[in-house]
Amino acid sequence: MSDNRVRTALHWLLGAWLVLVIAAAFFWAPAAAGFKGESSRIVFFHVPQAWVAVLAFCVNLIASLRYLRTRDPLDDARAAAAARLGLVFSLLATVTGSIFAHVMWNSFWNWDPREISIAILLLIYAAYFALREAVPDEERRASLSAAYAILAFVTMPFLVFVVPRIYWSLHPDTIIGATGKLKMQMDPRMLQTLFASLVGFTGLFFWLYTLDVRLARVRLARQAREEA
Amino acid sequence: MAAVSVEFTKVAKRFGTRTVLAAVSGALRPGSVLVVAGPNGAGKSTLLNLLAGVLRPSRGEVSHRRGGADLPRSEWCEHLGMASPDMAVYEELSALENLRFFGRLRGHATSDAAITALLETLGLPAREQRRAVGTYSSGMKQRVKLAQAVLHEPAVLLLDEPSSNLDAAGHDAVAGLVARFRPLAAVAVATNDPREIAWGDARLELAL
Amino acid sequence: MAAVSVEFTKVAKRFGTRTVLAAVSGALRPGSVLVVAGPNGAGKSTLLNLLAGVLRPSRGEVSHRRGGADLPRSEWCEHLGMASPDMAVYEELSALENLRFFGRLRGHATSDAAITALLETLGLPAREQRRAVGTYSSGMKQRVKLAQAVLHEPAVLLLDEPSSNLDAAGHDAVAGLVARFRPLAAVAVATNDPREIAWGDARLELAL
Amino acid sequence: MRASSLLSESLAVLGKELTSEVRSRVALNAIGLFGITTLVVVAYQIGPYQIQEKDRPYLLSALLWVILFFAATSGLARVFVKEEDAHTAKTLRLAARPLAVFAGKYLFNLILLAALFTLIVPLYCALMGYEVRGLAGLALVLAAGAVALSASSTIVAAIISRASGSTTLFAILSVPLVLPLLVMLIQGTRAAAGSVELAAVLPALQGIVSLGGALLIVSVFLFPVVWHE
Amino acid sequence: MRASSLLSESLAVLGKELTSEVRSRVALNAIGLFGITTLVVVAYQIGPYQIQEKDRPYLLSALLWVILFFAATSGLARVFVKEEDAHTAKTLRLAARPLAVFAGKYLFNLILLAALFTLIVPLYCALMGYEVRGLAGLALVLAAGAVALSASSTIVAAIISRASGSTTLFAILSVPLVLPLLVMLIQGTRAAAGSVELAAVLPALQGIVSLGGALLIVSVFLFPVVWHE
Ligand code: HEM
Ligand SMILES: Nc1ncnc2c1ncn2[C@@H]1O[C@H](COP(=O)(O)OP(=O)(O)OP(=O)(O)O)[C@@H](O)[C@H]1O
Ligand SMILES: Nc1ncnc2c1ncn2[C@@H]1O[C@H](COP(=O)(O)OP(=O)(O)OP(=O)(O)O)[C@@H](O)[C@H]1O
Ligand SMILES: [Mg+2]
Ligand SMILES: [Mg+2]
Repeated sequence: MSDNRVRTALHWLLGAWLVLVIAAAFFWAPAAAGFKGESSRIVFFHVPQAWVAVLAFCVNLIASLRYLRTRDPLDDARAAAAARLGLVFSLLATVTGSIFAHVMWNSFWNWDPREISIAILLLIYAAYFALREAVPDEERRASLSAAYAILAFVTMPFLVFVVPRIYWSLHPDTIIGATGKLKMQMDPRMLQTLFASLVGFTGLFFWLYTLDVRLARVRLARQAREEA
Repeated sequence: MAAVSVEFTKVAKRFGTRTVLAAVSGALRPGSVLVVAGPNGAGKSTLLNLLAGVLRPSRGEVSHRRGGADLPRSEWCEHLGMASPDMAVYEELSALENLRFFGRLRGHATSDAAITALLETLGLPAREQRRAVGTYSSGMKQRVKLAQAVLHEPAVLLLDEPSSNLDAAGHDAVAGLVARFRPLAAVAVATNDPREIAWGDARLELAL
Repeated sequence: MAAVSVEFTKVAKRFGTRTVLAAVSGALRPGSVLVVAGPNGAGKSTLLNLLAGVLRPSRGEVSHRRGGADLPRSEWCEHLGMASPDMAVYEELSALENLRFFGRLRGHATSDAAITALLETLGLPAREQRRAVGTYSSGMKQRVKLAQAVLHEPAVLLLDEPSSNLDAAGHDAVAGLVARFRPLAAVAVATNDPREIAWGDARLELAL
Repeated sequence: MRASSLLSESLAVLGKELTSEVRSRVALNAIGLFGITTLVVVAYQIGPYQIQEKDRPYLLSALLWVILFFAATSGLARVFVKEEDAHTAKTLRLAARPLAVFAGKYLFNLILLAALFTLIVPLYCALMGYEVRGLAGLALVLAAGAVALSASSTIVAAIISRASGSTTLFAILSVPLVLPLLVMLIQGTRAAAGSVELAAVLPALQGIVSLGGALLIVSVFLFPVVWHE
Repeated sequence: MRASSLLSESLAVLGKELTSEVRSRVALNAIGLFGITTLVVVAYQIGPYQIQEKDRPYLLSALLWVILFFAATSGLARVFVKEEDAHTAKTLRLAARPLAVFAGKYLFNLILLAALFTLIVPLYCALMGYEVRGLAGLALVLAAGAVALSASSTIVAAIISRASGSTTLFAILSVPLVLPLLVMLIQGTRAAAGSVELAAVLPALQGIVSLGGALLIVSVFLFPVVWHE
């Protein structure tokens, strides 16, 4: 009972926090210099989405590793829930980034290293679910997708750290400067908003994640009851 | 041949929401033959797969024990032999090549002469042994499968419908095989054939 | 059901340099059951494949005749039914879907109720019929294969080891099937099972 | 009577293929995903900006067809091999007339290809910055290409399934058949990209349609031979 | 004792694979031919003269690896799927330790890849007019690439064999794993092409070897999970 009350309170807190973040993004933080018009405001949503996509990938890895140890169907459900959210958020980050890129650089897609890493993350999530779809048996589906998630994670550091370095060296005539993204002109108020948004999106992720896991728990419990 | 026994206690197997086996217990002990009987779909093959470790029980426990200690999983393949309708040997290799391969895999060095002799006792004449298994008749394939199961003198022998597709001589050869392994190995035979029920010292009757 | 008979005269089959059948003659006539017997590897399945037109004889002739005239090849599939150990149905489809498909292919419109009834007489209960065949036990698969062979009421029915993998009830169901087709169709049964030899009006014993 | 029953039998085969694919769930979305990943590899490695402005019309049309061909190859080959692998080929052979089998499998391949094309082509144009001016011309070329490619794929898939089949062998056998086709398709695509006029694609289209038609007709006659030993 | 018997068991698996492949005629030359035909399509359509002088080092190395990767895909994927198709997987599972199976299949894929590389790379260089100055560097890059690619192919092949596997799924699963590898391989190849010095390929080689090593080690640990359920 009190557990439920804490949960309800947290939900309200999260909702209020996100409303504040949205308000701050549009009315409190200034538009960054060097961006066209008000376009910089998308950063407050774009960056947290990309962060959540990466976070989901890590949660998925941990749940997968745990599944292989415990063989608990709930751990598989955790991995799947994280991957589902990861898919959604990497899609959102790609779309917002793409809109942003269109405004800033007049092109939706530029093969920028960040675009590539998020695209690969999308492909990994898509592959993960393609694999799950292809295995009807539940236990086998769980262990195969756990194995794949671990394998995919091994390649991630190379994507994030090694490949961009090489890639840039191949592109002397890049569209964006080699200094990378526009980190520099961050007004303190912008930084605060961005940080608040990061916290808010992380909270949103965990809320959705626990919802999905609770749903899975109910489903598994009902299954167990039906057998008995 | 080490003495290995297999114990299964309250083993249950579900596929999705279907319960195929509900809390079956028993044991395979060296020197005895367990016949697993029951109508089609009763779960005989499922039980054998659980004993072989090919399937994982949904509940309950299967343990392979040698001299009071658990047999480590990495050694199961040396001590277990199995033949079943859903296992095949390599169709592009000959019977001889197949058995050479399976012998080597199990670290059981077997001379070609010994393989040939084994296949002959199972009723596959030497002149047929160097032809690709893909060209064999259904009964000839079954004999190669059986040879694969017993080549390494396993301590636990699991036979699922061992005389399917076999003629009368083949049936006798299987009976001979069971008699040969009875003294030392733990044998389980899953069968639909009333004649084979008599082979067992113990009998486990599964119901639908 | 049209009356079709199959005559084979001096049929021989070689694979490479091996002669498997040397000049076998006989006939399948409506109203009678031919049992093809002989040890494993004698050529029973090969003969049935020749009669079905799946294999071409090396020498000799196989003719399908209806009312004095040759049955055109394009109509064989409507009038022929066959089950054998090397034929499978689609594992990703259910029994019902498989039979719907084979019925439609043969231009033989069959209601779901009729399919369900047929499978039930063969011993596959209705509640199992909507599950993918890949999850069936060996005996359940065999029942679906048999249903596939007889669904379109063929005039020529070729059964190769029809009761392999079946339990006692299944064996009786096959006997019932043969009895049902005996009056009108031309039936051939290739078998290793001594109990099935009695089903034949005629018997063809192949030797190795 | 005969023709209508042939149609119904072909549709039965097509229906079975579709359910099977959907059931094994490596279905259409997988072939699409495969196309996309291929596209990403190529686009990422070669990218739109690597190619000089003046090389674009030529290179981009060639690359598009190489990708489509790869994606098609890996999916279509299985259509008969899987019957042999699963030992259902003999059952099917005894139950259906060869023409119905061929027609059903052909239609299935055609549907797969059409789905692949509608998915990949727009994406390719967007990712690689490929501007096609004659959309109607492109659509015609793609349609004719699908008809021809699936004819050649279907018959070659049947051939290799009989020779202890493998997807690899399929690719080998189909390339000599497909090479002239690909050349004409590339030409046609390039023509469509360069001009709004339908007339621009006509020469290539004629070639594609006649080669595709020839392949289809020959396949229909060849198929019973391949199918029955 | 244990280690030497593991070696002998792995070699037994490798030997079986080699005989089987030669027997079923999907042999080494088949995978090679696939590479060659692909190469012909690309060389014929894109050719050496379509590419501007200054783009060559980059485009040619990228194209080479795209071809090699796709040629490899169709061959390497079958290594476990064929066991499931033929119902021999259960027999093998009961007879061999997982590590021996993985090692044998890995070595087999490595041999296939090595054969493919020795066949395609010289041909590609000749057909496309690709001049490589650091041959030793190229050889090192190719060797490291084969080791890494066959690790990822073998484990992915094992995964898809337990799903309702197809080549399509294979490509979908392996592309994200292999993409960073491909980027490094392309970079290494370009470095080798540009300079006689071995040092030029070192940075790329380090990346390839470490990713390849990581994939191999993780695969060895994951394989038993994939293989036994
Ligand atoms: C299709 C277009 C885009 C995609 C897919 C994309 C993707 C990403 C990803 C994945 C990240 C997280 C990177 C990490 O955590 O290391 C990120 C961060 C970021 N993006 Fe984008 N992005 C796109 C366009 C843009 C554009 C046009 C801008 C601004 C000009 C931009 C500004 C930023 C900033 C400021 C960050 C955070 C700073 C940082 O982590 O270094 N993005 N983006
Ligand atoms: N992978 C699976 N998924 C779902 N159901 C399965 C699976 N494997 C087996 N079953 C079901 O479990 C039941 C028992 O199957 P099993 O093969 O053990 O029977 P059996 O006693 O060996 O029968 P038979 O005598 O016909 O071989 C059957 O109803 C079968 O359909
Ligand atoms: N495609 C083939 N190539 C070579 N030999 C073959 C081929 N098919 C069958 N044979 C051989 O022909 C002989 C007869 O085979 P067949 O399958 O007809 O025997 P059968 O009487 O049905 O035996 P069983 O009772 O074991 O089913 C066997 O020796 C078999 O090896
Ligand atoms: Mg069984
Ligand atoms: Mg036979």
